Amino acid sequence: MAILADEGTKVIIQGITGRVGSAQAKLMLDYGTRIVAGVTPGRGGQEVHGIPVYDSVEEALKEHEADASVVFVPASAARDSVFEAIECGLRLVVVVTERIPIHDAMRMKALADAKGAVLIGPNTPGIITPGRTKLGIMPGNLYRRGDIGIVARSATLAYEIAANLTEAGMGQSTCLGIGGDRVTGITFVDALRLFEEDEETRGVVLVGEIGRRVEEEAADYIREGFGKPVLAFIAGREAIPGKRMGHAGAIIEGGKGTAESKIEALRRAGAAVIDRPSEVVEVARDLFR
Amino acid sequence: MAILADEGTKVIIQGITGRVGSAQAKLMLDYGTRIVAGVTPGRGGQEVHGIPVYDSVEEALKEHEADASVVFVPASAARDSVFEAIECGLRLVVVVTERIPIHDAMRMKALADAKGAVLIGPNTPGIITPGRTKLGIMPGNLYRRGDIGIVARSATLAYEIAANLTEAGMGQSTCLGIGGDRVTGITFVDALRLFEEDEETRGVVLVGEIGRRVEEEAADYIREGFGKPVLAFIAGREAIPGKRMGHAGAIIEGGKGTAESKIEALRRAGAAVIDRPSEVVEVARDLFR
Amino acid sequence: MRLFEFESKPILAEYGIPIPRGRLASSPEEVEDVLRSIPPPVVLKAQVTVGRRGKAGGVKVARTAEEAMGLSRELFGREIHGQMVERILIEEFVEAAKELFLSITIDDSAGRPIILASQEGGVEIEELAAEHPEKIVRELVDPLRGLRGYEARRIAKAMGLSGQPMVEVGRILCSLYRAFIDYDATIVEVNPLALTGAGGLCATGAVMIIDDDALDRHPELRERAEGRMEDDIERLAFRLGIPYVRFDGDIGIIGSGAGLATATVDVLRSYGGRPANFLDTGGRITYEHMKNCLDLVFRNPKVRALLVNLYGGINPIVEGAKGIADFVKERGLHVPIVVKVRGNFEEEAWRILEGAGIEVVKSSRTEDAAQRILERLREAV
Amino acid sequence: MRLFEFESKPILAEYGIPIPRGRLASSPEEVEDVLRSIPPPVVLKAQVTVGRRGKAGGVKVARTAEEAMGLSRELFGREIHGQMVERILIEEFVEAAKELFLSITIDDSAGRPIILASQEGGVEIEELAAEHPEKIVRELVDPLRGLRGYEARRIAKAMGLSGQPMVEVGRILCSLYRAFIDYDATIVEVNPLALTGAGGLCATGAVMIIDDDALDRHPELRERAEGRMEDDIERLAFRLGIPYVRFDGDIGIIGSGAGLATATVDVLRSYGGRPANFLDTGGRITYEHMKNCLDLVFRNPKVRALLVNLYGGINPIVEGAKGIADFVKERGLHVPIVVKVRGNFEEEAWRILEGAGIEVVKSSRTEDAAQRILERLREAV
Repeated sequence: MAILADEGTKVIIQGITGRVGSAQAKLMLDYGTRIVAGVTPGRGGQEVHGIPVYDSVEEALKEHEADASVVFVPASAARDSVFEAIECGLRLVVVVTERIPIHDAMRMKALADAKGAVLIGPNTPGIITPGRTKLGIMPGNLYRRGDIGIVARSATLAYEIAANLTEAGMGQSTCLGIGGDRVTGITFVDALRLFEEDEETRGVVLVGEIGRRVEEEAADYIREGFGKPVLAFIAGREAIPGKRMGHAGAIIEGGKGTAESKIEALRRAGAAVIDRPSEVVEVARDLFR
Repeated sequence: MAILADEGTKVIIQGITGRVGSAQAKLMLDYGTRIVAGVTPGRGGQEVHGIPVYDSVEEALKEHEADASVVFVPASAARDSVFEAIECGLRLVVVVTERIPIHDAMRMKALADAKGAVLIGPNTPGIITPGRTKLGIMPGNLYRRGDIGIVARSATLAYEIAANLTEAGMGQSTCLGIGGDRVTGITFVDALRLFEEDEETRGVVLVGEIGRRVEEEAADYIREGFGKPVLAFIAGREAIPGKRMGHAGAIIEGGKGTAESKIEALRRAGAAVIDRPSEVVEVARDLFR
Repeated sequence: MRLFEFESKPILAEYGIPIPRGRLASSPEEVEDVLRSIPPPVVLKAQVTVGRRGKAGGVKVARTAEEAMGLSRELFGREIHGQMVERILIEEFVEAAKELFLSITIDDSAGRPIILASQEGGVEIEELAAEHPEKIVRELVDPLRGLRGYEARRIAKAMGLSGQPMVEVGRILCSLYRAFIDYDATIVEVNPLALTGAGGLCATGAVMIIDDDALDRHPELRERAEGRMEDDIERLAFRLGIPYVRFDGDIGIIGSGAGLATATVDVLRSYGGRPANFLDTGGRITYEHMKNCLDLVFRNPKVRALLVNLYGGINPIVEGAKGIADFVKERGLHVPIVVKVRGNFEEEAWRILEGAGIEVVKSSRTEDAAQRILERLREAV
Repeated sequence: MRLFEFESKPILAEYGIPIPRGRLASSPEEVEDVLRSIPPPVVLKAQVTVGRRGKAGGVKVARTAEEAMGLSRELFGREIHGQMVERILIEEFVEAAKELFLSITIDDSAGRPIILASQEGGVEIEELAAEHPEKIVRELVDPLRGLRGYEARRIAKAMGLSGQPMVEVGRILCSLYRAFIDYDATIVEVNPLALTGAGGLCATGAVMIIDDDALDRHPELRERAEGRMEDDIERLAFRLGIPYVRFDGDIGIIGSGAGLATATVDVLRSYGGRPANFLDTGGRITYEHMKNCLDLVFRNPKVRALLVNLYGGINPIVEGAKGIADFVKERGLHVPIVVKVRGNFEEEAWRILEGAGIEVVKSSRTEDAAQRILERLREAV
């Protein structure tokens, strides 16, 4: 069934009356996503593209069944909206909003963990199961149904990888962004675990970048016996090292976080690491035969 | 087995190296309480009356089994000590400390509720099962073993009631103070529920005072079919009404909280209400035959 | 400790709650000055820390500067429920289409913060609560978890609000909750919260009460609390942390514990005695503390006798007895004194008191002690 | 945003953490003045917001006033890791029997605050971490629950402390945690925390970094952040909320998304191109925002060409295309420009750009766009 979301997933859009929320709801509807309701406090009773709007998730759930929420509210309201979605029992929450304070992101993640919800993001393009559903902002025209899973930190870089594959005739099972921020809900390892169990996924493209340790952790996970081929691209190999931020950061990183560290770890784990994005086509053709 | 505590209860004293904690630990030891350890951060390794002192509850529990804690730490440190006791798994926490900020008391109570611990106090004399154990500060010489349960808000007024009974030859099963503050852990209703199931308790003396609604709630509970006779005394019938504190207080109280309201409610619930403390002797002799 | 309105409103403003423009005046001259920056219509509000100020005539609307000056002259120096009006808060007049009520206080039974809210606020809120309790929304808050924004909006909706006012009242509730927590408040109340015709909101009335036991965490408030005690004895008692209430009678009372001290007052009154005060030593008796308590009692010149009622549980009554004996000796007191004391080390306490010539009641009956002090007073006359 | 030491220390003091007596000086004359109230021995600390200041000679101990004056003259105007020293913090010298290390930061992987602590602090802490990781205590904190006092003391004990210093370090850790939360910090670090011979503690070194995305909750800090940008373009970018980093090259880069912009820099460099900047539009493209981005890029006088790499996911690329077209027209730009744009409504975006005479790359290969801009640059020479 691909991972996390398919054509049966029933979706609420939080922040549906905003400029972005409204435009993206339309694009999702057009793509076939089963949007059952929208939520904007103070706008209950309105409609957006024919979707009924409620003042709260609780009220939406009184009238509709739903599994997931996609959050487009402004950064200052995001924490509250995510708490609401999780505490109302939604099992999947996709947070598109960017520039959310990191302390809020930590609390969202902790609450999702405590309640057993899957949090994607914040600052994520969301998740797309091509040809079937899309909970997020990916341009649907760049994707096609197939058997390659993509998991990425950067939204637009992942579009590029997907578009390269699509143009070469190679479709995708599910593509998701874990989010571009320092603290995110689901990580590479979580996504790999899900892809491993997904019969429709033949192999995985992992799109990483500098900072954090999620690529190194993914490499550890792959090395411990991940059962499918992995192709990886890491952005930032030409990056100029940033300002050093106190001692603690360096102690935690412990030399990880650079493009070299990530590429090295992934190579040693057996992943095929490409140097430029468009090389994905040739290597994938070979690797995911 | 009386309620909550008996000769088998193993006790930790938090704040044992303080003036009060040390003096009271001695009195408890003399009374027969099974004190297994004391805790004062920074004083680990010392001894008080032969009781080993640890830096933390966790360290004490590595060396000793314990069921309960009696807390004598200063008000400013009380919240942390109670959190520590509860989170380390003690099932009964007696907080003697007075003048604890009410917001701290609310948090202690909420944590005890969440973790299923019994919290007695704050600002309580504790609990005594005469002739068997004492977790608190009651003067042991005023009590004797028997079959009357006492539950009170005021510490010293409860001593007076107990001493009156003792002098008249009527002993007590268990006596406890719920605490004199606005927010306390265990309440009258909780105590009545425990006394109801206790085979050693023939009847209960309830010692209340003005303010809060705990006496009215006890009256409701008694009326709904409490199976043992109840004798009650309410202090403050001559009290001059205090300054009125905003609207919200009055709305919540809804006319409750006065001595008249409490006496009326208890009488209607079938309790025998006495006018002066010493009347407890005659009425108890009749009621608890 | 109840804050003055002119103190609580700036706190609410810090938390993003809209309040009317206002300034404080301590004299008619200052009122004149304020009126230049806040032109009428204005509201004049007597600054007292007692409730039901409005019903007692402490709040007046003035349409013109002349009217404002006249009203302020009437207000200054007037008494409201026993408090002298020394300051007036002058605020711009806010036209309310509707007056809401928002309050956060402590539900003693649940042991949790409780939110009370209604769309029909204003001065009649208690009558509304009694007659139409369904018009008041009540919601408990888990103090370990706090109040979520969506829960606050749910409360606002349950009040009957919708649209932007619902969102805005939800936001204000969250701000009130933060102030309630940060300031260790026992009440934070906005009544009325004016909903204007244009849909704006303004906290025109506000009450904040701070937990006295938490004042150590708010040193700037503790100083104020002390400064505003009316009575020298009360101010001293507050500084010493001794619960003390002054009454009209002639028998000083000291009890170890609030319940016991209350019962002592009750019993004494039931025999026709007239207590001069309520004083609770708490569980803090030392030699010095006992002397402080006695000093407080005898600062009241009406006191002609003393009844002390102690139990030795947490309190070292031997120290207490020494304090009493020395105080009586040092002051050369000759008024009737009866001390009832029981508990740990009672024999030693009795010995000390009797050695100082002080009458001791050794039973555990407060009645005995009350009857003795009344007999002694009658003998003394 | 990294605070200066003279800014973070008073914050720590607010939370009850002991800091050395200190004053700021902006000139040798002011140093002279400070030395009158803080007599030597003193520590002179260059105020810069980069790390490893000590190793770069930015921290000096002076035993006499003459020595302090001489050292301050050397420090003023000196550069430390690229930052000019404009201010010196002069502090009383605290003799440390032992230097502890306490830090709270964010563990990105766990997504939680993490406490790092060691009994062997000071400037060599990173070497210690690499060589003796067991000497650094690490503990994650649940951000919904916070840090308990007894947990903080457990950490202090795990550091190897006991007795009163253990209790005191626990208390300081709790204070640091509250500051970390209240200020939306990504790091709060005390290094060293001096343990004096008498058993006292003093935070002689301190670092605080505030989350840029949380500055709206701290308006007073936001203002400061803006004021301290070195470069006009960076200051403007910060004000507009646009991530911008200046490089040495001649090709301006705009990417929609940090990862894509980074990859664009990588790819361009891999073909020998020299980027003039990194600029990420984020998901916030509008007509105006795109013009602001272009304006930032062209404020750098070295820019001789422009490569734009956009995807229309959350971003309305039609609006973006209009912004580019109008900007080029209004400024009369004649430098080589290549725009690669894909995604929702891509045809319309292409039409607008081509209508304005701008070269469009319609593939999804950044390599194609990079190669085209390099060809165009070569043609232009």
